[in-house]
Amino acid sequence: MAIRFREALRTKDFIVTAEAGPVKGANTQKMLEHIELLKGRVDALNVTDNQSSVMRYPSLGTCLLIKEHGGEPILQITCRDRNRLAIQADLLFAYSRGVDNVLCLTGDSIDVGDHREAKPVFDLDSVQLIYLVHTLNSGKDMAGSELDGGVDFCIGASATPSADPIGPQLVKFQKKLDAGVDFIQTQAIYDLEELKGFMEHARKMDKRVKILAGIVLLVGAKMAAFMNENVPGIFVPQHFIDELAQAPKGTGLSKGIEIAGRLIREIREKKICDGVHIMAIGREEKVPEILEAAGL
Amino acid sequence: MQVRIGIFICDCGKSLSNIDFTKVRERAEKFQDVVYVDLSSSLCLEEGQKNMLSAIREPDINRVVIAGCSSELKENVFGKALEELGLNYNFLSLANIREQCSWTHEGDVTDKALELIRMAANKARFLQPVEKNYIPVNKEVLVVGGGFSGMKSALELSGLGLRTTLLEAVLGGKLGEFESFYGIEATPEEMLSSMRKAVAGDENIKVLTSAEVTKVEGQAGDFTVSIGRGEEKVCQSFGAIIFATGYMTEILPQDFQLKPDVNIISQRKLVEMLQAPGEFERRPRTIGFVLDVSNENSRLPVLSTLNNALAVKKRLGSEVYVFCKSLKVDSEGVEKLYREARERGVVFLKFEERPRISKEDGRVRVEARDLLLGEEVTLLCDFLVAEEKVLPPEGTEALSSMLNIGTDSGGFYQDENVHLYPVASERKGIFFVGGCKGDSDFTRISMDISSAAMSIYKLLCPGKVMVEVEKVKVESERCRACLTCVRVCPHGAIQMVRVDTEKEVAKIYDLACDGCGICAAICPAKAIRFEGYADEQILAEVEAIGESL
Amino acid sequence: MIIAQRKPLEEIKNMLSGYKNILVAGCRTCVTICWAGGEKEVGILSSQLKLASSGERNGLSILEATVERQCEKEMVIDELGDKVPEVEAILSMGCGAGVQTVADIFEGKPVFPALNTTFVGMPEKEGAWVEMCGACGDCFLDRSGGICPVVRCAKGLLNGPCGGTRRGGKCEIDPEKECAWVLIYRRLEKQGRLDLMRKYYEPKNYRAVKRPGRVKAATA
Amino acid sequence: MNREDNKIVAFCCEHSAYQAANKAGRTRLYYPDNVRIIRVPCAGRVDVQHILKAFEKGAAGVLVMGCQEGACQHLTGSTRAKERVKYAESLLKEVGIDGGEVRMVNLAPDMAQRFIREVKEMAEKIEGR
Repeated sequence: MAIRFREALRTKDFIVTAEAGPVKGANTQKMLEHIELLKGRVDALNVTDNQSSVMRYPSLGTCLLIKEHGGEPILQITCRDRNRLAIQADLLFAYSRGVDNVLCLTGDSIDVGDHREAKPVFDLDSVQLIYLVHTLNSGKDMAGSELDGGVDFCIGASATPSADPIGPQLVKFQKKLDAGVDFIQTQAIYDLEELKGFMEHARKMDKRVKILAGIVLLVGAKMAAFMNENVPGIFVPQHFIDELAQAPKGTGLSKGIEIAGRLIREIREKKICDGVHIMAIGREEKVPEILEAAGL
Repeated sequence: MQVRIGIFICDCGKSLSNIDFTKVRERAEKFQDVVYVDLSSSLCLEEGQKNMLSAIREPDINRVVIAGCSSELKENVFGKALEELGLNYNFLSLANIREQCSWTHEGDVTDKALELIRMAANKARFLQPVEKNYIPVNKEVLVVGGGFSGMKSALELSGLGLRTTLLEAVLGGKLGEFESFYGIEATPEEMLSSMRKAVAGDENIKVLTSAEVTKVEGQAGDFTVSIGRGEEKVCQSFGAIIFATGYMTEILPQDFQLKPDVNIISQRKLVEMLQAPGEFERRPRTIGFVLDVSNENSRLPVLSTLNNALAVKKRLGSEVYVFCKSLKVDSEGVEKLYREARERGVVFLKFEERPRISKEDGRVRVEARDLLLGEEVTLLCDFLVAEEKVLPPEGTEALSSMLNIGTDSGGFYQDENVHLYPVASERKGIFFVGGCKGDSDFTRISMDISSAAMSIYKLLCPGKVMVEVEKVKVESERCRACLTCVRVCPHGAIQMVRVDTEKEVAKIYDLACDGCGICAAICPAKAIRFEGYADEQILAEVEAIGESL
Repeated sequence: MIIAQRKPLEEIKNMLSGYKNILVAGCRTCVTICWAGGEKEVGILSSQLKLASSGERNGLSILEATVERQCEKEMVIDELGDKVPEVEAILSMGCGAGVQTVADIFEGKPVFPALNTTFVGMPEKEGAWVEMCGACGDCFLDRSGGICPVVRCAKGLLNGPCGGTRRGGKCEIDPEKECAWVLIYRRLEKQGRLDLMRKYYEPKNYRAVKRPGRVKAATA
Repeated sequence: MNREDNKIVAFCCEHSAYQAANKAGRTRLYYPDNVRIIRVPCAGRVDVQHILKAFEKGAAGVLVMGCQEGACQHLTGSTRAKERVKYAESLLKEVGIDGGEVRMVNLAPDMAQRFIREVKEMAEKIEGR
């Protein structure tokens, strides 16, 4: 049984989490393979919630699978698909089944997904969601009624260090810290200078919180350029795109793994932040190779 | 009042052989509301018109259709004739059966001629009277800008007997930048001081220094201008406004990579040095000029470069090099100036890519590939006179949006429609002269000034102007005050006003309106009626096509 | 001001199939100002309908009228009262409120919408309009420097911006659209009131206006 | 008028197209006689409704003829007319008239040949239909 993520946060000096993306369907076979492969090698496994607003097997479902197979899941909740009643109900259910790590996200907009005519909810935003989890932790629901059986969640949030302009993001980040979070998993990082700059601001705001740098695996130059245009919050600098373009045919993926490894190694050696969150979107099986490339 | 149409057909001295006029006459009588049809063969001649006029008197015809040639004279000649008969001049509708029918189609065109006449007759049924009236105009003129152009405009206007108010922060403007003028003995300094004396001595001109325009309201003949002088605010009415706000120059740092330090100077600085030779520690052996780096190739920098290069040659005799991509010599006398500069030994070097400029032990090093020699040229000179980019004065943008007048791509006042409005702006009563109109030279500027003064004289001197009252009219009860017409009018002739019903509606100023009808077409509430081309009149012509003859 | 846009003719023709004489009713207020349903547009739509049916045996016969303000019963009755009996169906070019006012008054005849009412907005330039207010019933503008995040932020966040902002402060859903929260940040920064943005805002009361909303003047 | 007469309604700006038509006549150049010229003060006076009404009343083709865009006496007249012709074209497309039966033409006052070519082209187009 993996140690609880909350323990890992307290004890380990370099935390590694990875992302398990659910499938678009009810066949859990592939997910189970990823869980078996990764559960022992990372401190916790995030499960995305309809990532990029594309409908998939629910995040809570996959978390239960991870729990059943002895892994340590992090439940990701977005405010796009559920209003405050549904979110509170899901949190109670998750906790009752042992899932007690939650990443509070605003969520991508409906327009970038595959159900573009759906009615977006956004009853809450990420900061309000963090306060909501705290309210539940204190034994009450948002309407102020007592809970029969309380909860105790380890709360996480995200941040965008490479945002331009950075000012508004820092204001938002400060609000999240004021709300109280145990860990931060940032959006994709490719420019370590930007990360350092962000960390300076972050450390001024809060010494304690554990910040994990988001590493998105690049598969090829075309995919990197595509992500720049269409995936919110990701900005791949041109020099990485060129590096990928120069890589000989068919070796784009291994070049991507090498880049990811290099980034992680540098973050670790220079102690830029407290760990990494590896997002190998759709290529969870490559995470072990990335870890090796990073010397972990 | 029952419409009674009289149709007068002219067969142009029986020359329109492919039209059967008897058939035309017969059929025309049956057209709706037609009470009289007459055939003549010389409506453009004196006696042709006389019997037409007498014919109109009898069966009290109140709409006249004339079918014949397309000469413009017909409109005002017959318009006046109708007025003499007590009919409104607008009750006239024309059918062009000569150039647009008989002469331009083969074979018999009687049916087309008939159809054109019926179109004109059908339109005539909807014509409404249009009154003409005099509008008083204020004979005071405002000139903004005290440079060469401003002062010359004020002097020219006062010469025509018009009282002028001249606004400026300081009298002088850009002339000081020229050391001397080729072909003009007086130095710029002398010209300016003589003009200042003339302006001061002229009781027709009132000068307001350190003053600027804060607001302009109203239209031609009656502009209300609020002028700010420090905290003091003055509001005054003028009949017309001339803007002579000059231009600004700026050395483009990126063109010269180096900050303009001691050795890179502006034309003005060079002129100051020439006028006080003591400035130089030692006589400069070589002086370089750089021109047309930002490929705008405007005239003023060329003028100042050539004049000043010649002055350096004459005064200091030092080596003079001019690096240029192209030299615009199309202004008056500049060809001669260029030739004399060459004869005096000024060397012109033609470059394609921008010259590389660097410093070398206190002097300026210029390297460029000379196109004619076909090889690299390096030059060390004591001073490099940098090219200055000609820019519109500050506040141009604010002023042009306040006046609702366009500026061209370079930001200067309406240089783009220079062949339509060489001097006047698109708004009647507002004129632009001098540097603020972009790139020009002194002969052009002087011509602009006198023609602006003359058109203002023509507009204001009689003290009143005849206008067609409400030919293009906003029907206030239909107007939704949606501002579309105000924004669309190319002549800024429409403004919002509060009418008796306390409701704010659009109002078209007859004197400023140029009669294009863009507003009438775009009005979403169909509240603007253009008499003579109203919707029902245009549709009447369309409906008349193809009716069974 | 209410902004609307004309439906494509195909859609309108399908609605009118089976009806031969139609009343096209415009409105002289909001939809005139936004060039969608004023008297001019009534004329244009009528011409289109006549042209479309000119091929058929007995083509459409169309009556045209424009009500002063189509959401006022008296004005609708005054303008359309005598024309409705002569037609089989009414094609209203008013906003949604106009269509339903006409439908409530003339219950005997089908009333069809010719426009899609889009939003409460203002002109960006002549002929183009942008959404500014979502009529949420609990105005937030005092806390956002006069820029409404409920409508101008794609996700309606009160504690913005989201993590998806693009480089240069553009919105996640459209590289041309400014991120509302970046605009709010810049304006509040300019006014030296950034503390307003730093403050945490509780989840919004989305039922401030019980839909469908009803407002009664105190003295009504 | 009914569609079979193949009549062309030409809204001609008095500053340019109307003069070009007169010049064509003065120089005795021939062009098809099914065109009917309606004089307007500026191409900007022609509205979408005039174009649609012309078709409604049976015109087979409509020409909106104004000054060249840079030389419009009223600066934006021709540009606005071009926009309206484009809008009219989309409206006509919705009713099945999409063979280019409406067209914006920019002329200078002396372009008689160009005027004639435009009229001929439109005449052939509607004949060919």
